[in-house]
Amino acid sequence: MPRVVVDVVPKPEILDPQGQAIVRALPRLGLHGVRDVRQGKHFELDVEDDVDAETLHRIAGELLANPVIEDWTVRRL
Amino acid sequence: MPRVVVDVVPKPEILDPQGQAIVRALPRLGLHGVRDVRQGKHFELDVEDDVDAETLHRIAGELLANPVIEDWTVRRL
Amino acid sequence: MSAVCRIGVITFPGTLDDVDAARAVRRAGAQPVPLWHADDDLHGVDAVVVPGGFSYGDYLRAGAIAAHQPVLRAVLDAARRGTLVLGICNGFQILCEAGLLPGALVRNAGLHFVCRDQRLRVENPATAWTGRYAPGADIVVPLKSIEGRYVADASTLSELEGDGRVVFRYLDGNPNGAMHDIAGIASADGRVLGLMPHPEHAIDPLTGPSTDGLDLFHSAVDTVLGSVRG
Amino acid sequence: MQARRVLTTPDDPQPYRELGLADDEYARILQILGRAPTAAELAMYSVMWSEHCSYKSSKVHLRYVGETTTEAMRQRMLAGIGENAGVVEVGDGWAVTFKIESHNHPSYVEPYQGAATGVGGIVRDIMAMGARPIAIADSLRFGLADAADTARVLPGVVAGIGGYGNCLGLPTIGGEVVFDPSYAGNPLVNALCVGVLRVADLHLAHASGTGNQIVLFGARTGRDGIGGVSVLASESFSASHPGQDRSRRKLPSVQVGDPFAEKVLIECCLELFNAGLVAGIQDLGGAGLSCVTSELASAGDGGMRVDLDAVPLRAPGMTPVEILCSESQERMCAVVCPSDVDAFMAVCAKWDVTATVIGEVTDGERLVITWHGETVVDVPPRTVAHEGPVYHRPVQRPSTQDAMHASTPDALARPSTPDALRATVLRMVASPGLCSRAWVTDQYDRYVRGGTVLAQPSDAGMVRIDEITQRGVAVATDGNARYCALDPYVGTQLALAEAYRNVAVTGATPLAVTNCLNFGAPTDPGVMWQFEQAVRGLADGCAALGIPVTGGNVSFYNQTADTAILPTPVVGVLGVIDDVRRRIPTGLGGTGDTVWLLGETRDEFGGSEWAHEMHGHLGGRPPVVDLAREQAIGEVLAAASRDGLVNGAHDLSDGGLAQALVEACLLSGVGARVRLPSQVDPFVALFSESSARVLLGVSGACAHRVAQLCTDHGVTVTRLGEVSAAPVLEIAHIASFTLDELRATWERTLPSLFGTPYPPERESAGST
Ligand SMILES: Nc1ncnc2c1ncn2[C@@H]1O[C@H](COP(=O)(O)OP(=O)(O)O)[C@@H](O)[C@H]1O
Ligand SMILES: [Mg+2]
Repeated sequence: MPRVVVDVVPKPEILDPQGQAIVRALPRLGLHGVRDVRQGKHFELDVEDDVDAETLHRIAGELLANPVIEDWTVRRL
Repeated sequence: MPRVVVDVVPKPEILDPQGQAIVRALPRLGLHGVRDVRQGKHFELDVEDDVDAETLHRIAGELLANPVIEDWTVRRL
Repeated sequence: MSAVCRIGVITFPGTLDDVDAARAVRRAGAQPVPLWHADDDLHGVDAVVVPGGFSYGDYLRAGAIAAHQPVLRAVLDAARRGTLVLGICNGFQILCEAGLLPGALVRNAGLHFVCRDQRLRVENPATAWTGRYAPGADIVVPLKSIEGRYVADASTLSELEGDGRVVFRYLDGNPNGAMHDIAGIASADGRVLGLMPHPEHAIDPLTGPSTDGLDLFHSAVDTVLGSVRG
Repeated sequence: MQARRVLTTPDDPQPYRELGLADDEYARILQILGRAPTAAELAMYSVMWSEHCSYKSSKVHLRYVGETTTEAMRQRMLAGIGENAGVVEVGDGWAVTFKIESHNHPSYVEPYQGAATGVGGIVRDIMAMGARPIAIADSLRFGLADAADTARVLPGVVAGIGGYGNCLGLPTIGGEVVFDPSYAGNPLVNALCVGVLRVADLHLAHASGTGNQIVLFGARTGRDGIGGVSVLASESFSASHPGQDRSRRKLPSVQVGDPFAEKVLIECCLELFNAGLVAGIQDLGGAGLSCVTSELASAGDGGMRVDLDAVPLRAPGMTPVEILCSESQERMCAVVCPSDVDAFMAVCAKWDVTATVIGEVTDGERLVITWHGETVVDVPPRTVAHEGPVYHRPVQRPSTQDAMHASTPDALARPSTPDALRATVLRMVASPGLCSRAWVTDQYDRYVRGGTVLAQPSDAGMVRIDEITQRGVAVATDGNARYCALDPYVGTQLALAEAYRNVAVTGATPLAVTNCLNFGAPTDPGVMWQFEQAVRGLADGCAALGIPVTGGNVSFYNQTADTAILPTPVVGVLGVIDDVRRRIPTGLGGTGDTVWLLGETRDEFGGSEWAHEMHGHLGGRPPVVDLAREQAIGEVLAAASRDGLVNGAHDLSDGGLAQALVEACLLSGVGARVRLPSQVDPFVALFSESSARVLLGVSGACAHRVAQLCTDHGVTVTRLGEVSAAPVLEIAHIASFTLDELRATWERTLPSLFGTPYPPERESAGST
């Protein structure tokens, strides 16, 4: 069965407190060199063969992402 | 500045109620053909040029993912 | 002068129930010692409480960032030397993230935050933190969490069950989907305990559903003073 | 330095209308400045002169509240209307501050974040008074419970309030959930916060003292919430070709909250207050830096200079307009003596809170803001913050009022047989308007801080404020928009009466009032009439009860197309109790207690829950309001609490006696055997919503003294029956119900609509 990945990230203007918390935590772990982090969501979908691109884009835009505050990408594996 | 993506997904044996809720919600929206969904996290990291693979794997495995419950992948864009 | 039990209460940025934990410690006749997340020593306390809340906002994963703070390294060292440690809710999550207790706590199966007066069974009254409870005691303690579902792999679970390390179990319906209805577990030596419900909110009928939580703190005082005397 | 004229020639049209400024408002700006405003100035005036910030349509009416507040009512008031939040003295050297505010529209657009940032905003208002926030209440209104959009909005709003409030460590101790079709495109999310402080520590928002430093601290400033003024925010607009590029990406007008940042900010502020490092403080809310700089400057005695280059930004390339109008959350602004700046910064560093000096108090009279070495704003601050336009909008009682009054509920079919009455009780108990709110309130932490003595489903929330003296405060919010639609004056007084009663019934003494006035468009004369009546009703009601309004909030433009929401004033009442151990639990007490009804029951069904639920009817007159009687009942309860005479109490409101009995039995976990008074029709006795009534559980030994108290205060008493050992509510000659049946009926409605919050399935992996 085909697998589709949808990645959702907060829009660039939108505050991402989670990403910021990670950036601040890394040096305390002795892990350096990370300038910025944005945290989003990652969905792995198992879909039937006949699911078309339009349906996938609706799934992403209407349910998986909140278009008011998030951007998303869809990719077939 | 190089960008690195870390995707984290719940291990297959861990119940993923968020993914399940999505599977149930899709048909109500008139969206069909999705058999299964797993929800994980997606991180986009802006890193300095000299950050090596080992550091990236420590970042993913020691902070971004909890190996008790999650699998992860690291990919440079 | 009789011996005083000193119990440290850790505050991380975002810790919420430290005041309550300190109050419970005091009610149990012990002396609460405030510990700050950036401290790297525990000021010689006899026991440590890692209280509830949302340390660092619980961003990323509940407890993930707190588990890497300096004070936690001190807690790990102390636990190795036998100091009593109690993790309540976020504290439990932190102890699991830090590897002091096995397994993990993930999003409630119902996906909502759940705040309710929860019935629990005390499965093991033989730990350092449960000596005052009768075996199989049925207690009511508030539960309030959104990442409270205990999960672990099959071999960890059978080890926990086999060794009596499942200390508290949910009654009246599992509120979050925790495996084996697990509400709290202990380390192999019974000196480190983690649980999702909040005993520190059940110490006074005026402000909680019962006084059932107080015995947890009394038990620790007994253990500490007993070993001092012994 | 002369302000740089971004738009230089008279031909350059300034987009003031797109910013919501009227022609005459723009003309006034030209007159004040003696020139065309810069883009930054135009942005500041437009946001600060908006209805939301300037109260331009409501001001003339709200004045009445001040005029009717007597010296006696002011006695305990340390700060009142005009400050961030009112402050009242509650004894033992403690003061309490509380306020309610709306976040309606954002909660419709993005329910989770809209509601979350609503909580964040009101909490910062309380912090700006120098207080520690200690509790939250949320008053919520949605479209019909089974409407599709309610399934989107309600769960998001509830999760947002819980997500923010729980993470902040504030117990949510009360609120409301109301469903009505008029809120379908306009949910109402009103959040209330209570804070405490020592009387001696009150901080007011003033920027006085030339040379004092202006410190911005908390979150960085980003491009969020710029929304309305984004027309000015683009680079291209302020460049040489204004108006050409409108195709640039539209900025989201939604803000995302960071409750962790706010929690840290609270602790940081409290440490700053305790160390005496704050000369003045103000929160950043709507209109961001525009608001805080102009308000701080105009409240002080000098001018202010601010350098936007010093503002820590989250996004590169932000324009002055964007920086000034950003509504990024979790920020505060303090006025600090120069000698305290280092200590101030050290406290912020301890909490990992970003803090930056962005300006200073000057001895001039102007607010001057610079950016990249140029003056982008040079204005008299009062003209921005306080001397905005004031409108006397037309007020006209809608002609539809008469028809509504004429359509009385008297003609509606009433149940008369015991079976029909029994069925009606169950239907009402399960109705969305009356069913258990546990689905909502179980998502809120009510235990945190360890001082919650009463929370949902009690009539009022109560928190202990002093562990040594055991002093506490109680708070309740209420509103009944159907009553207000029928008569906004009486309806608002009924809301006040109900909130007052809900506080009194816990044994606390009501002290002060806050309010959130949610209405349609002020340009509609009918809406303005509703508004005027509501304000007068509230003010006259408070005068009658002798308790002051200490603050509030107005939310206009709650409408979809031309249809306004029902007029919805929400009233919050705060009370004090000297010893929380004497609180009266909500319910009936225990076995052996007798069940009493205080007050009188009339045939009153206009705007009732029964008419709404069973007939979809709204007409006639709301119940009569009798504030003197409310006060008398309050005095009886205060005395009963002081002397420990009653074991439980519950006020009667929506749904009448039937609902109150059911809830009281369920909350106390006891049955009751009651007999309805013979002189009243059983249907009226069970479902009428006459105000000023309370149910009591009186212990046998105290019956005589309670009766005497009631006689002394002129309160009518009916003995309805007794609490029984059997788990059954028995209404003689009519029906009996087991508690299990009642509980199941009462509790199932919201979970069946919005899903069970408990796990639907068990984990399979790893099970043995
Ligand atoms: N949105 C809410 N948030 C918190 N508590 C709520 C909310 N809605 C209702 N409650 C609580 O549920 C109980 C019942 O509410 P309600 O019937 O409106 O009370 P009342 O009729 O006494 O004003 C009260 O304790 C109230 O504070
Ligand atoms: Mg009530």
